Amino acid sequence: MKYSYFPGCTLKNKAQDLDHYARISAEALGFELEEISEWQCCGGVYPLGTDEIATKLASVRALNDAKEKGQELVTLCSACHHVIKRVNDDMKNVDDIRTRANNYMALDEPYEGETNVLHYLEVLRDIVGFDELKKKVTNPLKGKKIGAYYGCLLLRPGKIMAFDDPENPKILEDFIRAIGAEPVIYPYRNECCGGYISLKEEEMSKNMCRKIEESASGFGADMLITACPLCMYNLNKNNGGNLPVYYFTELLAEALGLKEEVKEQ
Amino acid sequence: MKTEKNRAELIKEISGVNPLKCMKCGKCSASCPSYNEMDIKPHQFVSYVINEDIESLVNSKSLWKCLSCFACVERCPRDVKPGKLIDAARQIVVRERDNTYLSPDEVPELLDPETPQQLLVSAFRRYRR
Amino acid sequence: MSIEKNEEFRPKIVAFCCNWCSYAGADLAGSSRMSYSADVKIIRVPCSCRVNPMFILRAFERGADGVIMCGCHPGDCHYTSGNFYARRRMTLLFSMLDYIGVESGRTRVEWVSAAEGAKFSQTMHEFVDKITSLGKNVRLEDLRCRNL
Amino acid sequence: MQRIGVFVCHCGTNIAATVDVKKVVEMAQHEPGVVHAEDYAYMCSEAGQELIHKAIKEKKLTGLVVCSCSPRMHETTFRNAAEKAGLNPYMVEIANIREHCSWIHKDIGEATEKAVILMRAAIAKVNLDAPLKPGESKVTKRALVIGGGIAGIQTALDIAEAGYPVDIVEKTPSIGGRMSQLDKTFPTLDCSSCILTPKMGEVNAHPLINIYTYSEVESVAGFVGDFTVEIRKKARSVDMDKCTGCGLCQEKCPSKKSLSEFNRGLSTRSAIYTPFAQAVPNVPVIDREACIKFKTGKCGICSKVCQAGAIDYDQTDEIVTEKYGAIVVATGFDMIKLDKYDEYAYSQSKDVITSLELERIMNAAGPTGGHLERLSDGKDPKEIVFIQCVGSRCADDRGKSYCSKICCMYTAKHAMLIRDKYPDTNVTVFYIDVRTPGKNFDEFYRRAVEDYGVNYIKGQVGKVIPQPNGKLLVQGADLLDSKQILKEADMVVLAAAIEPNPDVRKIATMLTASIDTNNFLTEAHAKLRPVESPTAGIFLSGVCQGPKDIPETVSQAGAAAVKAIGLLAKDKLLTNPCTAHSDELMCNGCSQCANVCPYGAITYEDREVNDHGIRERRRIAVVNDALCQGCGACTVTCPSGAMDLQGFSNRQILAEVDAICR
Amino acid sequence: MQEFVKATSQAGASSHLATAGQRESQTRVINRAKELLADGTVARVLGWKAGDLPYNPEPAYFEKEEDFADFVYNGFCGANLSKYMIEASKLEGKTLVCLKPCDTYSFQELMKEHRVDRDKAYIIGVGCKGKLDIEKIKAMGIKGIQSISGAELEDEAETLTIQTIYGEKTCAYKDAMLERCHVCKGKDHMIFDEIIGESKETKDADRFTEVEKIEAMSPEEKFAFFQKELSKCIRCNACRNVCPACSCRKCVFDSNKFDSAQKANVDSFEEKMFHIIRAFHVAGRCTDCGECSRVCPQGIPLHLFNRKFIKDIDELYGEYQAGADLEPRTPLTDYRFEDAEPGIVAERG
Repeated sequence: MKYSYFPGCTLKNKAQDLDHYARISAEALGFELEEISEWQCCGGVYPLGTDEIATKLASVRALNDAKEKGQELVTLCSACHHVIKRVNDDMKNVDDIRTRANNYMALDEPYEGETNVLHYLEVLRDIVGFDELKKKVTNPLKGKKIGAYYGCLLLRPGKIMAFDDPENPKILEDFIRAIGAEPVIYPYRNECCGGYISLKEEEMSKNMCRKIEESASGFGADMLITACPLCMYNLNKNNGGNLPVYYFTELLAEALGLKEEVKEQ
Repeated sequence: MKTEKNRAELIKEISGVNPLKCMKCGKCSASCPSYNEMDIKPHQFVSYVINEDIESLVNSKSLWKCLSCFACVERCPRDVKPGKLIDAARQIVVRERDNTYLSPDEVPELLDPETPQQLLVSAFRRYRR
Repeated sequence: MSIEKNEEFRPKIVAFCCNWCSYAGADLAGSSRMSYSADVKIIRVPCSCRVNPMFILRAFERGADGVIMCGCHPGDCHYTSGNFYARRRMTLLFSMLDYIGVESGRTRVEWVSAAEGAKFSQTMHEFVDKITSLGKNVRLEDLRCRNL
Repeated sequence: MQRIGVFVCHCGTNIAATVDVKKVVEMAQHEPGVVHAEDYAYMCSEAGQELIHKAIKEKKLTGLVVCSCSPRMHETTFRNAAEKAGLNPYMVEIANIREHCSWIHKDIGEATEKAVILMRAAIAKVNLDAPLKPGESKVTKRALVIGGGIAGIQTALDIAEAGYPVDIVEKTPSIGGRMSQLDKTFPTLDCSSCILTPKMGEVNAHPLINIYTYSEVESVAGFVGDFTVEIRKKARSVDMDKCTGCGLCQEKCPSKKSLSEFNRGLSTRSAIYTPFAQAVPNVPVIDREACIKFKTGKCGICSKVCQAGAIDYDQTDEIVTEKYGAIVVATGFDMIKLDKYDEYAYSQSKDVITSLELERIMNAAGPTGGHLERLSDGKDPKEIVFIQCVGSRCADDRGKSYCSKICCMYTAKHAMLIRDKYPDTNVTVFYIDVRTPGKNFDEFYRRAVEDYGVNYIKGQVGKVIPQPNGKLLVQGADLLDSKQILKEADMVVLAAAIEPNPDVRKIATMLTASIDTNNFLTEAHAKLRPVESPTAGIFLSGVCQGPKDIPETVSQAGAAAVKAIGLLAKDKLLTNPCTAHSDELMCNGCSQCANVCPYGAITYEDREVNDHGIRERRRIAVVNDALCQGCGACTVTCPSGAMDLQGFSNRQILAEVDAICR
Repeated sequence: MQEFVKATSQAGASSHLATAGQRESQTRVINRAKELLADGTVARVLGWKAGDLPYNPEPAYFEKEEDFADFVYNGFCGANLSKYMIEASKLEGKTLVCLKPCDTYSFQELMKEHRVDRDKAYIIGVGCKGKLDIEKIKAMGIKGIQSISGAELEDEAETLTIQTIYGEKTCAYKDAMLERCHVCKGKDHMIFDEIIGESKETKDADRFTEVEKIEAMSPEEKFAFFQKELSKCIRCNACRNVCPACSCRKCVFDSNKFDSAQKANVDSFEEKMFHIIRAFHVAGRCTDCGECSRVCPQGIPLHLFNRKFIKDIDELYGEYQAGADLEPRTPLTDYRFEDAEPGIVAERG
């Protein structure tokens, strides 16, 4: 199975390893990520204004590229996923945005939300299947107690993201079980880490991250995983020191016994 | 003309929100992780728009404290979603004025070696036109 | 050569309304003072399924410019299923009229409940606007029937 | 040719301010058949009706057109007036020049022109009117009540007291409904079962009341006065006549792991069970899903211990067919599922419960023996938080758009009872509005605040956060103090919205009773006929019509009973004469009309006809006047036009079309 | 020219053999009919008898042995006999009726509507290889026709040989076929007591092509098209009289119940209303037997109305073939909650 793949800015720069882990794991699990040619940055945040068109076009381009290839579009970074999924929803359901965006794009055939957008985790859950994943794990992360940190962007707004129960999600916990570790459920896993606010309001973000980490360690977690590079940055930066934060693809590669391979590259 | 009425209408248009649907339950303020940092609280945004006091809104601290975490959007029982109103007010500021909340000059000192691109990109989107 | 007087076009519009929902919805529009054009004249029928295609063609024959039928929402019919039959009949009839070249905008079906006075008024507004923009029905009127 | 009188009503200024009534009268004079036309300030008044009476007599009128308000308002008034003057009431047509004209138009010229056209259409119709005579149908003097909660119980008792036999159909093994699950009732705080149990006993003992528990309505046919209902008596596996209710079977039953429905899943019960101690009838049922005998074939302990020999594993469902004149729906409510509200951690913590669960916990016969405790660890809660409006008043599809009405009061009750019994437990209520309209209701709520020190905070809760130490952190807003509050609680109680019993949609479909988007049954008139369904012979009792507390439910139950009694007291009913009829000379006998008739009113018979001298046997459609409701579906299906509808005939409607398009 | 003559003479030779075939098929029907008459199984036979011209056989009853001298069954026997069974059902005893595959749909539809009595019918399913349209032959410039061969049931020849006063002419069988045979429903009889003769599937076109062509026109073009066609209508009622579905004892257009009793046509609307209602009344019941178009003396393609309804019904409510079964509900006496709204007409554009 071949998917169009939108890696996003951070995973192509600061966090290249995380992208490599994702690709090499995908290969091992029997699917291929074909990077979209000439993709542009999604913008990091979804433009909420109903009259914002230009800022949505990068997503539309990626979506249309996948459509033309007849592929589904896979994202890895939570922020990219959030933006692209919501823009796609607009293109499907909001007449005004669809019309105006298509006017800008002047495509041969208008884009009307045909592409299916999947997060990497959704591919693991719905296509590969966590049971299958479990079978392929060669290096189970036994004994590790992992807190899943979801953040905001994957889950909300629940109706559009349709990713998991926005108030009581379980996909990352299922993932953690599949790679042989023990999930720790704690209530702050879907609270905000501060996001972009950490640039100018360091204190705010610090407070938020502290709450998350206290809650997770309180329930017995000895590490966190996340699907968002920015969350990972914020949590790491504001870490009291004893709760490491990993990107989920790194643990995935480790469980599949592929981590060293990437490091060697 | 930039009357308060026009600006209130503009906020409603950009956000797509009908503030009259609000029943003042306060679930937004109860959910907001930035609540304590805000001078105008999330549930109050609605009445500022209804009362057409946009000037106070655009000068509020709250504008720059909203995280766009969508907790209020997810939980609002009345389909009002104050987070969208806040963003629309922010749009009015960054579209109307030159003085945006983040200038490129101040960026270097905010950076550290680990800063992900995503952080800059997102902040620029929210703080500038 | 035109024998039409050069005055503002006022369409003739016949509205068939079922007694239980739409006629009551029109009553509610009235008691809520939600105005719509006086060009609309309502005929009360017990159910939308009482509307015979003959009635609609007859209206056009006699010079109506538009015909609209209103009934209870599907599933809410006072007679449980009348509007379902009406829906199929009207769909086929309208399709046929469209097929022989009568503008599809001249016919319409709208489901209006007894509580939807606003919807009734809004629908009539839209329909009158539509018919006004289409102009006089010259394709179906039987000229012999004029000024009877 | 008819002799038609036209009467134009001013309706004070309601019509006359926008329609030139004199002009309408003048135009009427020129219409074919019109021999009399006049206007009057209020046609519906005594004096107005007197004018009609006089004109009918003096001018020998054969038809009337009244230009006035909607026929839905006064058609009956004018028909009665005509009848009093000796004119067939179906020779009256109304031109609706108020709701459809004067009230919606401003321009006098335009409104007058339209009024004239509407009048012409009515005249054209009355010209083709024929006198109609209503038929008669019988009334079966027996009522059916669907649902055995307090609403159904009260309705049944009231009807039976008036001397008519009543059957109650209840889905669960016992009557009693939601009220039997409650601990205390507001605003008097009397014990729910203390006031309900005697009523249950009374129903059980009443010679005119027959109770079908563990039964459901299977099908409904017929119409007002003459319904035929099939009732499915589900296999109880226990012989009702033999069982003595000793309870030994339940005690000895080895399968005890099923969740108790009565205790909202907070305790377990045996596979053979009565839902609660005071159940009526006091006869257990076997839950075949849970029963070891049914699952494996081995066991049969209950049968061995039963000295009465009442256990019958071979029992099957039984269908009972009964005739009824009236049907009362009293299907009640349940709480909504909370799976879409997990910000309140209902599925994540055992100490987050619904109000109905709290009722069971507070109840002496409940899962904790009436001791208030945390379900997670059995400890006494010291801080309890109540959250109001969970799923009520929602604009999105997570919850319900309406106010559930009872939550404010029962929460005040709970808060008060807890503070009374456990004075060192603090109670906080997060509310949006406190709604207490009702006798002694606000006083009750104030007592909770003033006498019992319940802490009411105006603001909703955003999230309930389970803590590692087992406590619950409640993050809410205090809108009056402009604070975000973080409160540590031991227990959180959610006032979940109530919704009509989900089965009601199925029942409404069988009854052809209308139902709204929230699944509440619609009343015939929101203000003036609140306990009747628009479908004749169907009455509404209790929460199936809309949220209600117990006193309201009981009074509505009584009102529904009175309406049912009013129907049962009649010996016969007049039927709507506007029915379909087929012309035997034109009917093809093709059966298409029967296919679309929703009432099964059309049958066929082979009949000798004389078609212009040709005598032959033909298959002819015959309409049963008592069954026909006059929708007209058959008339359009009939290709030859043999089928026509009295009062709305093809020629009449065409005449109206012609008059309008003229 | 030389070649042409040669070709025609060859065709003429083979047509001679075919005449024997025709006799054989026709003879089998006749023999069987006589047998059934003789043993009292049937009281009469409904078939076709030769007309005054080689190409205009007409429906007829045969009650006696000698009547069969005129009995024919060949490519010109297009007439659908099922409607005659309405009256035949009222007569004493059984009637033997010859039905082609497509006619059996009409018969079943009439059964469904209780218009014909199955017990009063003995159905011989006659074979069919496509029926001929004399108008098409004439349109090829073939005039003064004296006899035609190749039109017989069992003949596999693809060519018709026509003796005219101007000499022998030929044309391909296919080119002379009725429009409806190009969109044949199939060679199977839906209902029969016995079958005599082979049938051939002749479908080589899609029946909705013409409808789609019209649907694609602008409103003005559509209006002009139907105006042109329908203005030819002389309201002779041939279409109504021949239609097996149009079998009302009294047609609405003759009835005072709708104030619609026939008037002379002055305006084009009259025809439109007539033809729309005619098609509407048979919508969901029309088997697309094509008789209306076949008998129209003005050559109006009346099937275009019926096919439009059939196409809409197929698209909106699921594929439906009237007369294919005996289920009592037709598309217009049935519904589903999720049916399309009438607004779909405007949306489709």
